[in-house]
Amino acid sequence: MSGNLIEVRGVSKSYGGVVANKDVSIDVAEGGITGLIGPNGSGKTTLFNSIVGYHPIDEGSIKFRGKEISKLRVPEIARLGLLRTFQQTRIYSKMDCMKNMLISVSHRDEGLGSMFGSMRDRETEEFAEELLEFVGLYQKRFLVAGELSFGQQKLLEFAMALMNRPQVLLLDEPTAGINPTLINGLIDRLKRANEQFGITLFVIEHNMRVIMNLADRISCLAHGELLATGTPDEIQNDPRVVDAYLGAH
Amino acid sequence: MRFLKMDMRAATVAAALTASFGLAAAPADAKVEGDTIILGAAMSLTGKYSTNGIDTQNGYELAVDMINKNGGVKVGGKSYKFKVAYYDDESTPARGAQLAERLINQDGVKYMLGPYSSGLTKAIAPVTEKYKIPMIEAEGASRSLFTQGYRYMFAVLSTSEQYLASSVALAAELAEASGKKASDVKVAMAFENDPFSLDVRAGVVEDAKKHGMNIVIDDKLPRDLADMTSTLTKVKALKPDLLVISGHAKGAVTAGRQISEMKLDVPMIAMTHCESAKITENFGAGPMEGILCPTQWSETLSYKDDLFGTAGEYDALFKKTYPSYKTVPYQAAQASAALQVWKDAFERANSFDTEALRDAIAATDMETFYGRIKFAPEGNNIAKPMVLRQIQGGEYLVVAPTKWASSKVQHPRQPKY
Amino acid sequence: MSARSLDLKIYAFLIAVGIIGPLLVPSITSQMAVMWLMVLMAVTWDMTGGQMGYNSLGNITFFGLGMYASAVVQIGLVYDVMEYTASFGAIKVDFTVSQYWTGLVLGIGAGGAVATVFALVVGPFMLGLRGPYFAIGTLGLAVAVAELISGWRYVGGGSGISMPIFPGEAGTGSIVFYVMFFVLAIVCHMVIRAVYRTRFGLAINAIRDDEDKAEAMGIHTTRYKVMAWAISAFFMGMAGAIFGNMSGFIEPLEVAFPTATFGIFMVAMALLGGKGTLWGPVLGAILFHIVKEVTWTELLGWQWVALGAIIILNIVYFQQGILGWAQDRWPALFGVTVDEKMSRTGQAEAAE
Amino acid sequence: MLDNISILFQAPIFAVDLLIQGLLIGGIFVLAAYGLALVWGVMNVKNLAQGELVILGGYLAYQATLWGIHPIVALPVAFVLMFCFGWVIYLVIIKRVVDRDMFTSLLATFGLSLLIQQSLNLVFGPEVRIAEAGFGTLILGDLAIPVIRIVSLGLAAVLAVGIILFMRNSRMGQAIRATAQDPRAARVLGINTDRVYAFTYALNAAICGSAGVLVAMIWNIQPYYGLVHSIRSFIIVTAAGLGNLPGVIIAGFGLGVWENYAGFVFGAEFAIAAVVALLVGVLMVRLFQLYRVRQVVR
Repeated sequence: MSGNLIEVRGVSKSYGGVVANKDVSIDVAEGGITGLIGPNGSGKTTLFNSIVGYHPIDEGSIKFRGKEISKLRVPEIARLGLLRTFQQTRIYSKMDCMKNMLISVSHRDEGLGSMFGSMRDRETEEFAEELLEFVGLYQKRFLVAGELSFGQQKLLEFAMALMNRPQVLLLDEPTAGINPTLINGLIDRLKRANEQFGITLFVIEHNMRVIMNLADRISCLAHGELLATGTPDEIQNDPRVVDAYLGAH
Repeated sequence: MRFLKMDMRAATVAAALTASFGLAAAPADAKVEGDTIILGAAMSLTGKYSTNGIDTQNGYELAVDMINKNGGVKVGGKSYKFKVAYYDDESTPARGAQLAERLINQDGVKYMLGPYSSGLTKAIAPVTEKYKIPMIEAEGASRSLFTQGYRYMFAVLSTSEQYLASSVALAAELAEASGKKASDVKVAMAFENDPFSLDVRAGVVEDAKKHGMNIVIDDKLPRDLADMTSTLTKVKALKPDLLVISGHAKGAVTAGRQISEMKLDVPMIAMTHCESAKITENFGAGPMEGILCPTQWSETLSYKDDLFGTAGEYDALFKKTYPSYKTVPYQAAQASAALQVWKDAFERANSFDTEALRDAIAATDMETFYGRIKFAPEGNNIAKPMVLRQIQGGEYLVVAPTKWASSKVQHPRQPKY
Repeated sequence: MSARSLDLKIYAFLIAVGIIGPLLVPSITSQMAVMWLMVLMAVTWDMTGGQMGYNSLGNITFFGLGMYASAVVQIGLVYDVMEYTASFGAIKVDFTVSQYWTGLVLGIGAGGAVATVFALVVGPFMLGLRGPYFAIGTLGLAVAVAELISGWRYVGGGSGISMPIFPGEAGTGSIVFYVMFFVLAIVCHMVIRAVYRTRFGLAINAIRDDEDKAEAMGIHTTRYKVMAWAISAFFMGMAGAIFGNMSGFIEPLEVAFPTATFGIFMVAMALLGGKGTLWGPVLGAILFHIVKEVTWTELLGWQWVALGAIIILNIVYFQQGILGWAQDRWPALFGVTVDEKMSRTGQAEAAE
Repeated sequence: MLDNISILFQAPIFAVDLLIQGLLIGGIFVLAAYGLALVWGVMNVKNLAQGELVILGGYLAYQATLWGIHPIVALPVAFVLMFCFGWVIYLVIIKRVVDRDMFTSLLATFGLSLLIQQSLNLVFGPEVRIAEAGFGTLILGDLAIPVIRIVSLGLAAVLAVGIILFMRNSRMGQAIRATAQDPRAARVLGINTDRVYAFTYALNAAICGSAGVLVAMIWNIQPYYGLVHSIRSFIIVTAAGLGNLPGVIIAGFGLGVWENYAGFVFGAEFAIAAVVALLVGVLMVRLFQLYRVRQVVR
């Protein structure tokens, strides 16, 4: 591992009096898979939103590769190579899968001229097809994305994120709503994405089994505050984490 | 599959286009059919001018009827009847221009009658001019129509800058009579922001300048006019000697109501469209007392001709033919006059040739129930004056010009709010 | 590609119709000119409305601005505009033939340019509004611009401007303007079709489907949105310039900024044909215009009631439009297919 | 323009006059805007036919005067008739667009506005119409205030208070408020949301219609005058925000005053431009407020 890709330091965020995050500090190591857990309403998604630029933070700093990003806006952060998927899966529902993929290329170095550049060069198309095959949607590539099943849409969203060749991918509950029999395949693909494509992952997950399997470091939030950080084993055995989960139930 | 798709789309488009040719298959050279002379007109039968458009159409139709009943039009020893082909221009200039093209190009019309309003006439005149089709119009009063060098357009009515200019002259006259200078008169103007009213305004501005008067307010009223509180508040603040207002019927309604509500004490108020706005009926004769209203024509004037008789007789005939009218709008009278000019021109030219007809129209000099008609080289009627009437005791009495005046002007006005 | 050859065939057909139509039936030349204008309006509206999901009710602004820009340029070349308009049309300027043509060409160019610049300036603000706010905002913008122009004395305010008179023989003017509209409409559609095939096309579709997602994926959304509006504006501005010259007399509320007629027609036509499809707006515009020309004059006032009813029926009961409906009915015809192959290499892979 | 401003300073009585006239007319704007806030907030329908409902109410008052009925007597009748009309419109059109995307409701109501405009034009013709109440003018020193404006502000207030009490206390009012907060929860609680929607739209039509009666007595009406009224309602609701009744009231009076001052200072030709420009301005301000931006530093 070669240092931290994302460094969150002392971030606080409240919505009209309700404190969602309070003094949270988390590091996301480059090349690794970092997990974020916590009971419902513990501020996980708020933290994600703060990182990717959905709202201003009240206090603290967020750095990406040492660069302060807490004042940048969503597309700018995305163009740096920091991408997120949504808890409620979001794809372009009226376009076919292939087009969904093609428009998801990185917009990092896009100039005004390339707005009207061709999308149909062989290399891009092949990469898109490769990724669709990777998630098992090759067969459906000319179907309208909105007509795929929920699980398939989730896979498509994941493939779209990979198409962007991000440096780090923030996944908000990738297994939520997915048929349990498919979960193992998904975990496998996430791991392969991490290994093959070298993409750092930062994952919110509810399913303990999944996250323990997947992540190499895990942070736990409760009531908006960072409770603990450590390896899966450490977290699993941390009484405060157990309390937080039990207390929340 | 692909062929099916193509065929389907192609077939739809093809069907659509065939239909568009189908519609064009009808035209014929229709200037004279049998014993009927076809005149064409784009008319505002719907949209915001439709009331006046229909007045105009009724005027046209009444005259067509009377002419056809009384021996028709004699050309080359044969008697012809008039018939007017109308299209609805929806009160929009762009549509009017298109329809004029359609009348001339598709329907083969060679003789045109004007549409309603200056705006429409402005849109149509370039078309008739282009095709060298003579047009006699009765409702486009804008002076700018007669500075374009149009050869084929003639208008039976007085141009719009004369509408309220006479009130400025009257104000100057009254000021001098009371020992003041005309240049002391303060004028307030409120004109709707449309071609007609701005033309009226141009006449007022010109005459006010001539007398060296001071224009203290120059407001343009919006077209969706519902409230002139802010303008009238300004009037109260600046106390002008003359307030002139023009904004079609809606301007007169709004002004009438708010003059009464705000108890405006301006000594002289002149505005257009008092009659069509029915201001005395709506707001009472008392508050409206002394307001000056210009008109193209009045049934009390002593004009007369052989077809309709006197102005009063035209008035009676019109009311009998169209019983829904309580008063006859001058728009209808001038429309009827336009057809009399056509008849006269056909008979003098004794030909259907458009050039010969144009020359005959240009040489028109005739008396009608609507007044004398004689065209300037530019095409406007220079023989008939604008008449200024004043509301006195709920009646519209002619006060200027002196030749036709039936009573003395009341000054300052004495409203009873 | 099959879609491509089909498109080429339709173009060939439309061009053939466009050339043969007026030759065969010269008397409908100006009606057909307006038909091409309608096609252009529907196609450019659909670019933002259908393909990008930004339903503008104010694209007519570009039309009017183009018209006024061309008027100022054409008259300004040979005369002082202020004096010309201050006389309320009393001054008649005689343009020489070469002055007229230079003015016309420059005027159309200026029309396109001014409208484009306007779109580029207000675009970043207006296009920040989403959904209904955008529709209401653009409607407000159109009304505001029209009112401001009608209060602006330099361009004649409410009394309008008389345009230079076409110098040629009677009848040739309508052919010239016909050709201009025809060429402009076809070129416009070709340009738009071409840009839909680039990254631009995918990007605006993505914005339509989920703008937040598009932002989260790093797409320069504002840049694409403004560019799309500017392309519409460019063609609408030129069309306005031509229409002004064809009309001969322009004024703000009814000729230049007819929000309640052309402004609504373009939406209705695109919806009728199927918004968000390549040929839907063309089909909708042609059908709408033909029906309008054939029936309009017979309906005496009811046509407007009918128009309102059609919009309601269209939007409430038949929102996808003709081609949209066809696409739902026969998806395979529009390229929506399941590939038989399971993978790129053709080997069957065990499904998840 | 500067001359006009200087008049206001030299003779402040006219500034007061404009202020009073603006406030008096603002009350009517509040009514129509409140109706819009209601349908927008409860059923998420952006009703572009708002102005046409106002104008329709005005024509009812006009028709009443033709029959010799005083327009104020026509007010409750118009309220009831417009309520029924609104209910029918809901069943035919609005019901089918409630759950659709927002542009659908906007465009469908735009179609409705065309339909109403043009039907009015066919029935009543394009001329401006008025309903004359025949009240006098109240003279207070240099101020001349038409009594009808005071009366109509009073009527508007009575109507508004009545509606607010209704929303607070009646079962239907509570159901409407519950549905506005969470339609699904309301349905679970056994509220017939379809009926609630129908009632809300009908109530909106009735409120607009009543406002229209007042407009016909104070200003004038014409089939095509609806759009400006719609735009006014949108300005007020956008500026005030949904569900903010005090905000609607303040914005409504503010708009009335703004119109009068703008007409006085810029000249009447810019009065409508000033209103519409205000709409665009308000939208822009909202845009910057709501924009989920982080300030761009660099």
